[in-house]
Amino acid sequence: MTIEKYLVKKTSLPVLFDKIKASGKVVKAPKKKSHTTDFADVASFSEVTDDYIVTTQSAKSVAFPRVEKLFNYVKSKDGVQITDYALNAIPEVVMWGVRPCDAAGFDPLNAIFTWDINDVIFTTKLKKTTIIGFSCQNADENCFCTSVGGNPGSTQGSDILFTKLSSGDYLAEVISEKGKAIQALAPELFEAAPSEDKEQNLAKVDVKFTKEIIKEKVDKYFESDVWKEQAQRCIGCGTCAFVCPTCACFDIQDENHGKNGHRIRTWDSCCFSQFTLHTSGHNPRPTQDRRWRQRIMHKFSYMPDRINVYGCVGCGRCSRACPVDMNIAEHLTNISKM
Amino acid sequence: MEEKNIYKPYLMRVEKITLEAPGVRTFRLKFENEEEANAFEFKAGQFGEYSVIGEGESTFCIASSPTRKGYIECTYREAGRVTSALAKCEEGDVVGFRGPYGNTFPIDEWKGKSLLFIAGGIALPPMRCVIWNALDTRENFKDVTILYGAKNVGDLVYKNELADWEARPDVKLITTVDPGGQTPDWKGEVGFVPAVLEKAAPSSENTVAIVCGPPIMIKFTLPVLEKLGFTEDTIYTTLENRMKCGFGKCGRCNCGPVYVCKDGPVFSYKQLKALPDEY
Amino acid sequence: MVDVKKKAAELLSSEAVKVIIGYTEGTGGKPRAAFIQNVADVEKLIFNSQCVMNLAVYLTKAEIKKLGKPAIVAPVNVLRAIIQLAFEVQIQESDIVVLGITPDEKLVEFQSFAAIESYLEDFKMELDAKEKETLAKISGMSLEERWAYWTEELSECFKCYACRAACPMCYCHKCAVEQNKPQWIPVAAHQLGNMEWHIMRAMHLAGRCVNCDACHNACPKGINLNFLTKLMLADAQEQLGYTGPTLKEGNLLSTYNPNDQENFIK
Amino acid sequence: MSEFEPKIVAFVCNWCTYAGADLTGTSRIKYATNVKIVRFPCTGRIDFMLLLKAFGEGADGIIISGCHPNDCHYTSGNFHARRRWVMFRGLMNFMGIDTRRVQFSWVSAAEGAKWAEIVNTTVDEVRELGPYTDYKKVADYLETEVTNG
Repeated sequence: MTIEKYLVKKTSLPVLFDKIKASGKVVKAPKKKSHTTDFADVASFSEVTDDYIVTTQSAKSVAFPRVEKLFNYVKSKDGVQITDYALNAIPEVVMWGVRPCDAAGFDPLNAIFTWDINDVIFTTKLKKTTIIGFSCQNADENCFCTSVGGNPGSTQGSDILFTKLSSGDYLAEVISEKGKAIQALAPELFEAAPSEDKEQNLAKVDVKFTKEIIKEKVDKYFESDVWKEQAQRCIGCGTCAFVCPTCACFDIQDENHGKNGHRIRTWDSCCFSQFTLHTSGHNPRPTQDRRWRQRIMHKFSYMPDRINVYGCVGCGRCSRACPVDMNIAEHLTNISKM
Repeated sequence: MEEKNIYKPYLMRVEKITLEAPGVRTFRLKFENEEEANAFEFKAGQFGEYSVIGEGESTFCIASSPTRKGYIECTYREAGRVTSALAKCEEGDVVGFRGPYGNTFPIDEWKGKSLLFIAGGIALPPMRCVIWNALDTRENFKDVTILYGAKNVGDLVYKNELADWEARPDVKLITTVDPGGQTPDWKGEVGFVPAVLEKAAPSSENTVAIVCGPPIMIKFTLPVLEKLGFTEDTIYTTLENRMKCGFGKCGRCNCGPVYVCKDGPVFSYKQLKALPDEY
Repeated sequence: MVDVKKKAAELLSSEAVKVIIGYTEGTGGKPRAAFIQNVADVEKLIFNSQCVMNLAVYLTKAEIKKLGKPAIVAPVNVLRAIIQLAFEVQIQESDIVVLGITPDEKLVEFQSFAAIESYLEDFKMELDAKEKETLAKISGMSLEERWAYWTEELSECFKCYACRAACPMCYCHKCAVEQNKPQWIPVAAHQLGNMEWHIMRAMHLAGRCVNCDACHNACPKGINLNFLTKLMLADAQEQLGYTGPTLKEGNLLSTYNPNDQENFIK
Repeated sequence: MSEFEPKIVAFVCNWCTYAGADLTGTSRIKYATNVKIVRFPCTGRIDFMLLLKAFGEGADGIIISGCHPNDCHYTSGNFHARRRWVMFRGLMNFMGIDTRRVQFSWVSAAEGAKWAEIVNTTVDEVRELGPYTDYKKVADYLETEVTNG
């Protein structure tokens, strides 16, 4: 569908929010927690914050949570009984306050989870998720969405995108059928489109490089000392992957509780030294620089090659969260200049 | 696309357990559900995710031939959490299986050619499916030579089948053990696989070589094969990397852009040479 | 800083060491670890109150060891870690050069680990007033409140193991949390997995933690997990007379005193 | 409604307390049947994780018992254990795990009567406290939650 534009008054936002809540959907929105601002279940609009560049964690957990039960089982003397994942129990979720970079992150995730084989748990969750984006009025030095094809007001991935105008009211862009369904909950709040230009109300994010240049360079410099130099201070935690909107690597584990149990999927990270370790002790990626190369190459070479989408949306979360200041924009800028 | 939980395994009953070597067992598995059994198809070279429910999943090739219907077999060595739990399974127990995944040996393309199988240690199982597949359709191939080596006599797997192959007039079997690994009554060769291969010097004419074994064996065997006249597209191997999902999502088995689970596990030497050193 | 840089340049040019592990300017005004291998780059070394990362974590990293013999810029928290690592035979006196640094950027040279130990006597490892206050605040809660506080706090954890990766004492190649025969601690980052991981971490650091807060500083979720180890430190000092890392005695939990308290044992 | 019967797990050392518990039986001293004994070579071998596992699997109380100081079959296992328990008790308490439900004791091979008393009083005390659900609830997290972030 073509994008429809409306004006939504500042005072209408809480009303819309309440209508969505009243419709029975689960609403997750950015909330100030004791240490971070993150998406959480919110009781009312007063708990929702708009004071954040991006949330600490990405929005991906709505469709790819850090722990996912794949199925339940019961063991008995005669064998095993499996209770399959209840796809129909997945609730309708509205993600409120998603930044354009985050919203764009669902594309690469979806590409991974539907590559040849459809991961119905992920795709059903995504289908039942409505994304209400809020474009960025502020950016910080870690933001680089414009360098990887995004921008602070991009509609990609959102079902409705709100952009705050100089008056304090919002430009609402209704992008998809799911967005229309939200609009239909309170059509009276969506007024005639404002004349004010969207662009001038967006944060300025400088272009540092292009993703195509990064691809060209990393393909060329697979065997280069640059990985060693960059990865020197990396301590091999999984923070970057866990806050990333597009990282999808996971582990599968069984957890028992007496005779009952679950097979679960949990987040995993290519930066962990044990990620690729064989039982024999052999490790195909034995050093941190190989693991760092995998992380960058996966996002900027393997994914575009294999599933036609880049694995980075430029949100800069990994740079903000990294305990040793492995700044991805800085590293990529350096690679682009090689 | 079919709306099916791709992580849900088939339940399989352990029909027969064979102790092949210390810590190495072969399981014959039969589907619990007949419909699933009838719908199930695989080809030589593919792998699956085997699980002990409650302990987790582990990746092995399907060691039986697609020509033998009604069951699948896997051979594994007891090492980690899952294989240790498998080792505790008894006949009649139920285990999980997902698959088949991955590509296959291009056995149809090999019609009319001679086959040379070279395996070391626990790497015979991934080759056993294609060996039996070839032997069950023996008329399609010219000479079949199997060179199999292990550290010592005890470590040789499929001892009964080795005896079968030995007895068959249409198979040339060479077995070898590393120096010091022989027993007084050992009748096979003594020496490392590459050296034994060089001595046996099988003809490379119209022949496909299938090699599988520990990296060190592969490393020294390939030059010998090249010396014997094999070209890089007449040599095949099967790789293994750590996997969790088996279908290109969990993110750990790739060598550069190539996913062992999707693009492999079977690779020609030509493809192998192009891979980055991540296997 | 001048004398630290001078010494670093000397060490590099005389090839006494191959690399200087220090702090340098990072992005956004944050300092970061630097591995300086050329004399010309010595100028990039910095030191300020923001340099809180415990550089000792790199002393046991295989990739860094490969660079050759290091000299390490060491404020007190790094010195303490060095002593603890030395006691645990993770580093040898001959394998590193320690460039002690005071808060006002003065160089302190050490000829031996024993010299570091005696230098540290002037810096008793004690909790400051603010830390004690927080401990008292949590301890002052009711049992139910404490449980609620910690389940809530730890439910934020998504098990990126940044705390472990940043900790100089967590050098095990295979951490207990990765042992899976048996699987002691659930791999998943759900409540139980998080709770048991953090309890295990605190216990394995009892009497080994140097209270550098590297774990807390590394945590992307800002969890107060360092207060678990601070509590252990306070308890160890109060109940077992623990004073801090030393080269002489064994680790707190691998030694004992026949007169240890046992008022809780029937 | 039937009275709550606490489930107690006892982790005991082979040489003293296990033998002591044996003596309780052979002396025909009756004691509460709520206790399940798990035998270890030494209290020094009793990992703190075992306590957490017991609570996670539904224990309402735990007894840890071994040789008196200076009586350890391996000389110092119980001294090491004692230190560990000093630290672990503090941590449990700080985190809000109910330490009233964990009873430490020294019971020698000759103290059959003491074993009975320890078990009986622990059972009584835990019965008073009621079922322990806090830790179990956390352990059951996956049973109850459908999704989480």
